[in-house]
This record gives sequence, structure tokens and C-alpha cells, in this order.
Amino acid sequence: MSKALLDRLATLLGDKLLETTDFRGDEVALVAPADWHAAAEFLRRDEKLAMGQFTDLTAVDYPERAPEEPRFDVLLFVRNPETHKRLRLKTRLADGKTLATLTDLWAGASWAEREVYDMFGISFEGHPDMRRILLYKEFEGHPLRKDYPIDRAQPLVPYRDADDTHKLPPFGVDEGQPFARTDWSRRLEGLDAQVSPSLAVAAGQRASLSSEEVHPVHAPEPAADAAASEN
Amino acid sequence: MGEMTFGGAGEDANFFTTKFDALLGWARKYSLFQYPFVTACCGMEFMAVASPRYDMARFGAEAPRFSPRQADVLWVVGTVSQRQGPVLKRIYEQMTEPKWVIAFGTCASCGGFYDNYTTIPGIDKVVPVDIYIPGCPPRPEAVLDGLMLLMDKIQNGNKDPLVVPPRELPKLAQLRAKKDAKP
Amino acid sequence: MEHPILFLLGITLAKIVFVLAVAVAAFAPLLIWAERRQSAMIQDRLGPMRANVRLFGMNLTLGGLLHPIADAVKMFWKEDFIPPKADKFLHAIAPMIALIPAIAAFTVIPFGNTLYLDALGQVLPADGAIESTRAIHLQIASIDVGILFIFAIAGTGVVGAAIGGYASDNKFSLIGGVRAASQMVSYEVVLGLTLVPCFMVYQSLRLEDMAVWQHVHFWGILHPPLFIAFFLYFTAAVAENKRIPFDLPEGESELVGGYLTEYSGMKFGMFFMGEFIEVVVLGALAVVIFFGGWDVPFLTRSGFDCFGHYVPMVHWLVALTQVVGFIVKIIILMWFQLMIRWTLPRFRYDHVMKLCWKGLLPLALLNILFTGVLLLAWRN
Amino acid sequence: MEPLDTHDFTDDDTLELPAEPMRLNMGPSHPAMHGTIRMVLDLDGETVVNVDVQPGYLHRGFEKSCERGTWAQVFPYTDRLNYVSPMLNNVGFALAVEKLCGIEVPERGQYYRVVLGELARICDHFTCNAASGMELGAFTPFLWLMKVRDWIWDVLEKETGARLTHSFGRIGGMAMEPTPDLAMDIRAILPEIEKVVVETETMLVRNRIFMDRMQGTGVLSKERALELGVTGPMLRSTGVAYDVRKDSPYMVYDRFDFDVPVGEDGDNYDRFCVRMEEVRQSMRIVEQALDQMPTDGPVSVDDPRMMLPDKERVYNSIEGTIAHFKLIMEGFAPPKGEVYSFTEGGNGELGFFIVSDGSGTPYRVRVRPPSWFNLQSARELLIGGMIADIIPTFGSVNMIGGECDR
Repeated sequence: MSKALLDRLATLLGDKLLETTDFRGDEVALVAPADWHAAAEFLRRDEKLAMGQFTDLTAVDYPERAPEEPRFDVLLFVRNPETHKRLRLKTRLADGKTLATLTDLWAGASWAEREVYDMFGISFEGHPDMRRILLYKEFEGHPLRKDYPIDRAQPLVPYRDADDTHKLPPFGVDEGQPFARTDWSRRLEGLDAQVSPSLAVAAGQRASLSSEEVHPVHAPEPAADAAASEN
Repeated sequence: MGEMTFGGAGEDANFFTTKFDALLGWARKYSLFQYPFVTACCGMEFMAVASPRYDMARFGAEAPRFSPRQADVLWVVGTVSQRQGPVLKRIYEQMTEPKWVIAFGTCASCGGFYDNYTTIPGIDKVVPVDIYIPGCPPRPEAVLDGLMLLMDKIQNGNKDPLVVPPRELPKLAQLRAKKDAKP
Repeated sequence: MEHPILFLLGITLAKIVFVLAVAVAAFAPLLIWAERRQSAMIQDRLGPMRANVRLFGMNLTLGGLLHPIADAVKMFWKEDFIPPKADKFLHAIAPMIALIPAIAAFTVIPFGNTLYLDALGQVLPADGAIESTRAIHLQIASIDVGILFIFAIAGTGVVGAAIGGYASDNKFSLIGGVRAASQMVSYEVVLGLTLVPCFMVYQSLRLEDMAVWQHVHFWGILHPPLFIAFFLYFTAAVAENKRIPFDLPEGESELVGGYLTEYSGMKFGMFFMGEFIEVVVLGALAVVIFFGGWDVPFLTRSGFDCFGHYVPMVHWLVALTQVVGFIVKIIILMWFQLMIRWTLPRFRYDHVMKLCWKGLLPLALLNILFTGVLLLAWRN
Repeated sequence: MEPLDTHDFTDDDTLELPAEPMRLNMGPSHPAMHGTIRMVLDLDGETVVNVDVQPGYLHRGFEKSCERGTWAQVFPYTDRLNYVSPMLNNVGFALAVEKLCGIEVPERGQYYRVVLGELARICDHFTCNAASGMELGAFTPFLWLMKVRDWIWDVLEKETGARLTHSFGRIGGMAMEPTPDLAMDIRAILPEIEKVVVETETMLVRNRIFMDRMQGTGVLSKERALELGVTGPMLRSTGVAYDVRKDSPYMVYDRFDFDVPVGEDGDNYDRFCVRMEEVRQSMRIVEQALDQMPTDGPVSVDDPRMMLPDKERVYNSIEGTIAHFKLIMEGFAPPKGEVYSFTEGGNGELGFFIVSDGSGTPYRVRVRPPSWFNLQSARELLIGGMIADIIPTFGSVNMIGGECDR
């Protein structure tokens, strides 16, 4: 695919276009957060680009980049319904900063922005209805941030005390499926919290088993340990 | 097991209470109005259980009442998230006695592989459960097993929670039958 | 005809018991069973068939007939729930208001020809008056305005749904109740008007007279104006029954349970029964008005008389055949209603109203005009 | 008391009785809300004045869970995204990772994916239309279509081993070769399916009540649909012939002759009919794919970096054991980078945006759920309609909880 779209965007944006990539045919344009709305407006209104179809808006968290560099990537996926061309607009946003909303350009951005707010804690200025959408309002934290432990549940109803009724579960707390039935009360207190693997790497832990460690003869033993330490 | 019997022998002091309980159990087990609390994937298999091939209606458990007041058995079909928890609890409280709960599928039984911040690890954390049907999703045969297990439970007045046992391998069942037949 | 008062009382009681036994104790569970099995047949399923009784060593399932009985027994011992903020009195009486008028409507429905108790074993003459001191009309009460009585009493049943919806302290119930009230009020009008051509033809409001008229002439359905009237009446009757496609007050997928939402146990059962009995009542009414009531083709008071082939029958056999014929006709009509129930999707509220006021009502009025013109032309 | 004359009775507003709108909470446990959506309605009589659609009751942490395991361990989660057509999700994710790695699956594997995927699509459309019908009170067509779905599931079970959640896709191919009976089985059921489709259509499509309920309700305009990111049958019903299989053909879709059915009005009836017609088109694709499918050859790429070795090698050779062990414990590591890959799912454009940091664990898996954006449009479709219109509209939007809330 030619880079016609990116060239067109470069002429429109000039210096504001920080970087373009074309990895595996996905055309990506990087802009600063301040130019986010302006760049999106070009994508929408320019008659050559005419990205009339909203596709997606999401974010990626890179906690290891902080604090020197902005922590989040926010990405906008749009498509031209006539020429079937697609373009991805990207910006890098620091924690705590806000971004201009795109709901005035594509109405479809509304729920996507609410979801990004819910999952990453990035709020969008000018959004008409900035509420949590997938989680409940009592929820603390933003789960798709890498530093949110995956199993830190925040129950809305107190878990039932199994002693008060004759209908006991037929298996003990630790039995059943061990994958899901670890000691949830300890986990709720954060004593047995799992951390996302990428954070573990940042903290100096092994991401996974490296090939040097696999000794052909003793293969199973270190593997079990490594798997246990990873999770 | 579990049929209403008339004209049998064995009168004892509590003849009428026993008979009455038997009658009530019989009526209840063949008239299970269900409240399907369908949230997720298992709902597809739940539809299949109601479909012509498996036909849950054969057991008299066909009438879905979407008002919890009229339902006897609450089918929790699918994953229950933390956000859904209060809703489930409320529905259970709204049901009128006697009531039973079936945890349909692994997610409802113990959370399944959604072992994370948003999923309740088994609905027994919120409501008491009578029958656990394992499987992700369970096959309709397992669901029918679970339903029959519940019917037995109702007839016998058994209050303990039960798990649908895995089906025996046909080969294993044959071998066992052979061994039993020998002596 | 001079009867001792005790004899009258006994006969009336016997008739009441018969009607109750047939309509309530037998028809309603049968209908529920038929509904479940019939729907299963349409849908390639088997339907309920597991409930069994072990009776002296035999294992009886009766093709699932025991399931409705299990339902009834269970409902009696189900917790009776009253919403805390509900109007407790109204909440309690609403199901009765729904059930009792439906049963009461049976009082005026003739389920057989006159029965001569002292001539049971004889073959009666085909025509002419019979001298008998013990003649019984197979009808609980013979009222001059029989059909109006039915409309009046069936209209009361609506109040049950409306009150139930109002008293439940639930918004879904309220919407259901309001829908029920407006739907019934609208269709009551049409139901009445569709039957006006029948009065014009039969020249009577007594149901037993209508049956006799059809026995003497042809069945009502064979007369063109009444043929049209039947379809209008049947549509309105299905709507009056609150069954799919007209089950908006219940509207399971939109209003959860409509006016029934907050009812449990036997109160719910009473609404449920009331609905099924109404099906029977309106079916029976259609049979009496359009399908000759107890009339069986070619069966006269003296026996079968089919194009010259004459088979004499004793009086009790004739009476029995007529009663059975009446019941069979009701069953066929009910079965027809079941087929509709399982074939059509549900109306929307405004479409139902449109169908009533813009469709059925003008047609019913036109039919009255048509009947009048035909009758005038016939008599002149 | 003010004199009556001061009122202007020609104005309609003054004639209306003042009334507060009634607030009604529908769901999440409401028969028509599929258990996972809550709607807070403001009602004026039976008319919906305003509605707040609240998804999220089935949020299961898909994206977070994917960041925990290996790339291959994402497949079971994708099954449970759109659980009505799991195979399409499996293939969609596999294609995304393959795009990241720059590999292509052998031809036979591609045809196999197409065949199973189209069968899954038929199931998806059947389920949606059946459920729409059922919620309108037509219970019989629902059960007929469920019966047919079971036949398709039989084939899928024979191929994959599971009725519903197959987890059959692999990075670089499929888990197993097709069974020898594949073509025979499918050719046996397709004519039967056609019959039931015709039966169902005779029950519903020309039914006056059904048409009244569906036509003119839930109307979505073409421009609005594009702006809202609506895709799939819902977008096609508005008249936009956008189908990923035609516009950006992936796998071998450019070799098939099939039409993209489009509607005109964008109402519920069009959505229903578009889905019914797409079932026919899918059946055409399946037939052509079976004709063109090579009878032998590999289904998966021959690349030891991502494909598990044969069981025989695992048990008998030390290299096999190590390769197996490393693939299971450490996982296959795609190159560093981020790609967005999109396929035509059951409800529209199913996109996977994946970010790899070069390790065996996905750094981020973002799924672009078609139902999410389709459901977003529901608010506009519902306002101004009646309560009863919520049911067909919501049914034809075909919100699939697992995919929508993830």
C-alpha cells in the first residue's frame, strides 16, 4: 500500500506530524496530544482523506516509559468508507493529562472514550458523559494499567459466610478448580497479588524461562519453579 | 426412586405426613418453573437444552417465568461479574420459597478461568447453590443430569449441594458391568 | 311443570357440579396439557411426559397429563408473596376477580338439549311437544338476556387484571394493568358488536334459543353474515383472552410478567386458570352461537336421520351424544386457539388498538348493515 | 383562577396534560436484555423519551487476562468473546498474530478456516434471528432454528471436539487436520438447513404482525451508522455494502462468488432479512470452498517456532520434548511491533489490535468488538419508539455480551 495517506496528512499537518510508520501495511501517524483533535479533524474533514467511518479508539500502557516519557499511547483507528483505506492516529500521553474528545467528529467515539477512561484513567475533555462504562462507579483504580493487579477484586456484595447456611459448597475453599479457587480472602487483602508480567520485568524479575536455563535432562524441575515464580 | 406411590404397604405412625411430603416433593419436582439468569456463553447451551433435541420440557421444566416470584429454580447460566453480583443476590431474594439454585457451567460454579478482578469466583459466594454443573459450557446431557439430580434432591428433601458427576466412559461402564455380572 | 323445590335444587346442584367438573376440573388442566403437548408437536419436541404415578405396581405417566396436576399441587404450597408496599386487600382479591367471573359465565351456556328424566329409556318422537313432568334444561340458569349476562360477567374479569396491575406496586405491573384495561375495554365493544348479526338472525338473546334455532335450521356458521361475524368474533375473543398474539398485558419479553409480575403461588395460579377458563368460555360461546351448540348433524330427538337412513336411538343416548358433541366442538375450537398461540408473534400495543378501532369495529358495523339488508331482502 | 380565554388552544402543548416521565429500569436481568444490559428508560406513556444504555455487566477482563499467559493461551478467551460464532474469533486472532509475524497459512488450512468460519457465521445469524423472533412471541421458529443449529454443531463437534468453545485455531494454522468426512457431512446438512430457512421465512417474513413490528422501527441512517462505527449486517441493512470479506479480502475470500446483501431502510426488518440472506450466501461460500479445498497437504505452517511437534516426537526424542516444553511454558514469541488485523465477524468488523514486546506473553490484546459499537447506536434507535419496540430493536442489534463487554 502506498503511503499516499500519510503524505497527504504530512502536507496538512506539517511539523505537527511527529513520526510515521508503515509496519505490515498499517499506516500510523504520531502527533502530540495538543494536536490530537486538530489532526483528527483533518482526517475527518479533508476531502482526500475523508475518514468517515469510525473504527476504534483505545490505549496502551507502558509504565516503564514513565516518568521520563509519556506513559500511555492513545490510538485512533479510522477508515474511509469509499476507498477502504485505513489510518491509525497515535499520541503519547502522560499520566494525569487529559485529551480532547473526538465525539464532535465521530459520534462513535463516545463509548470508546468512556472505556479508555474506565480502563486506563485517561479522561477526555469535552466529553458529554464521562462515566465509567464497563465497571461500576465504586471501583477504584483502572484495571488495564499494568500496575493494577489482575486479581484484585472489589466485590460489591460481601461474600457469603458459608457457615450460616446448610447449603455449603461441596468442596473446600482450596479445592475444586485450583486455577480459580486460590485463597480469595487473602487475595482481597492484597497479600497474594499478581502483578502484570511486564511490571515484573521492570522490577527485575524474570519474564519467563530463558533458553539457557533449560537443561535437557532436568527440564521439568526448573520449569515448575519458574512457572510458579512467574505467576 | 421418587415416584408417588399409592396402595403400597409399610404404614407407620407418620403415614400421612410421609405421604404428604412425598406428594409435595413429587409435585414440586415435576413442576419446576425456571428463572433463567442467563449472562454468557452457557446461554447458548441453555438454548440447546430447550431445543427439540434435548427438550428440557419432558421433565415439566419448560415454563420459563421471567418474574422471580413465580419461579422455583434459578438457573445461573454463565459468568457473574462483580457488577452483576448485587443483581443476582436481589433476584435470589425475590424468589419465593421453596427455591433452588443451579450453577450452570464452570464460571457460575467457581469462576472458571476468569480468575481476575471482575469475576465472582463462583456464585456460591453470593447465593447458596444446590446443583453445580461443571463444563465450559456443559454439554446438554450434563445439564439434564443436573436437572434430574435436582429432582431427586427435591423428592428426598436433601439439602446438600451436589455436583453433577462426570459421565462414565462407555468402555469403563462395560467393563464394570462385566465384572459385576461374573460373581 | 310443577317440581318440588328439593328436586329443583338437586338438579341445579347436579348441573353446577357437572359444569364445574367439566370446565374447571377437567378442561383447564386438559387445556394446559394440550397446550404443552401441542406446542411440542409443532416444534418437533416431545413435551412434558415424565411425571408418573405408581399405582398398584403400574407405572403410569398418562402422556404427561399429570404435569398440570403437579403444577397445581405445587402452587398451593408455594410461598404467597405480597409486596410490602402493595395494597394488600386489592392484591389479594384481584386473582379472584379474574377467576370467578370466568367460571360464572358458564351458568348460561346450554350444554345439551332438554332432558326428559321420565323418558330416558324411550325413543322419543322427532317433532312435537313432549308431555313430561320431569323435563330438565341442560343449562344452569336460563336468562332472558343470556348473552348480555356473559358480556357483563366477562367484562368483570378485566377488572382483576387491572386491579392486580395497580395493586402490585411495580411499574411493570402497572403498565401491564393499564394495557389490560384498555385492551379489554376496546375489545369488549367489538365483541358485542360482532354478535349483533346473530341476534338479528336468531331473533333472541337466549343462548338456548339460538341452539334450538340452529338445530332446526342450519348451523350459524353456514349463513354468510354469520360466517363473517364468526371470524370477527373469534379475533376479538382471542384478544379478550390475553393470549399471544394479544398477550400485551403480560408481554413476557417486554414487561417481564405484566400484571402478574408480583404474584406468586396460587394467586398466580388463579390468574393462570382464569385465563384458560376464559378460553373455554369463549370457545363454548362460539360453539353455541355459530356451531349449533349441542346440535350434532343428522341427529334428531329420535335418532340419526341421514338422507332417509334412520337409526333410532333411546333418549339418554341422544342426550349423551349431544353433550359429547358439544364438548368435542369446544375442544376443536380451543385447539384452533392453541395453533394460533404457537404460530403468531405478538402485536404491538398501538397495532392492537388500530386493529380494534380501525379494523374490526368498522367491519362489525358493516356486517350488521349487511345482515340487515339480507334479512329485509329475505323477508320481502 | 385565570380566565380560560387567555389560553391559546391552537397550540398543542397547552392541550397536553402535564406529566412527569416515568422512569423504568429494564435489566440487567430482564428477559429481553440478554442478562447483560441495563436500560434506564424515561417513559411518556408507552413512548421512550430518553434511555441510558448501560453495558458492562459481563465485563470479564478479557484484555487483562490475555496479558497473563502465552499467545496461544489467548485462544480459549477468544472463543468466549462472541460465543455464538467462536470459530470466527479464533481465526481472527490467529490472523492478527500471523500478520504480526508475516506468515501465511497453507492453502488447505485457509480453506478449512473458511469452511468452519462460515458454518459459525450461519449459527450466529440463526441464533440472532431466532432470538429476535422468540422475544416477539414467536417461539416456534426459535426452536426450529435451534434444531438446525444443533446439526451444524454436530459437524463442528466432529471436526473440533467441542460443541461450542472449540479453541481450535492456532497461530499458523489449525489444531488438527480436517476429518475425511468433512465435505460429506456438510453437504448432507446444507440442503436440510435450506429447508428450515424457507420454513422459518414462511412463518415470519410475510407475516403481517411480524412486519408491523419490524418495519419502520429502529431506523438507522447510512451516515449515522458510519459515524457511529456500526459494522456488519447492521451497517449493511442501511445500504452500505461494506463487508470485510469483499472489501479487503483476507484468506481465500477473493476466490468465492458471493453477494453482499444490503437493505434499504436500515430498520429491524431489513436487519432480519439481511441476516437470513447472509445465511444463504454463507452456504454458497461453504459449498464453493468445499469444491476448491485441496484434499491433502498441510493445514498448518511447518515452523517449529510456533507449531507444537508431533506427539510421537515429543515422547521419543529429546529435541521434541524440549521444543514442546518451551512452546508450552515459554510460548511462541512474535517479533516486536503492533498491528491491527480485522476480519468479518458475526456482527461486523472484528478487529484485533495486538502489541508485542517480543516476549512470549502478549503485551496488549485489544479486540475491536463489533457489538460494542453496534450497541452504542441502540440509544438513538430506541428514543421515540415504544416500549415494545425495544425488543425487536435490541434483538436485531444482536448484542453478544461476551464480545460487547469482554
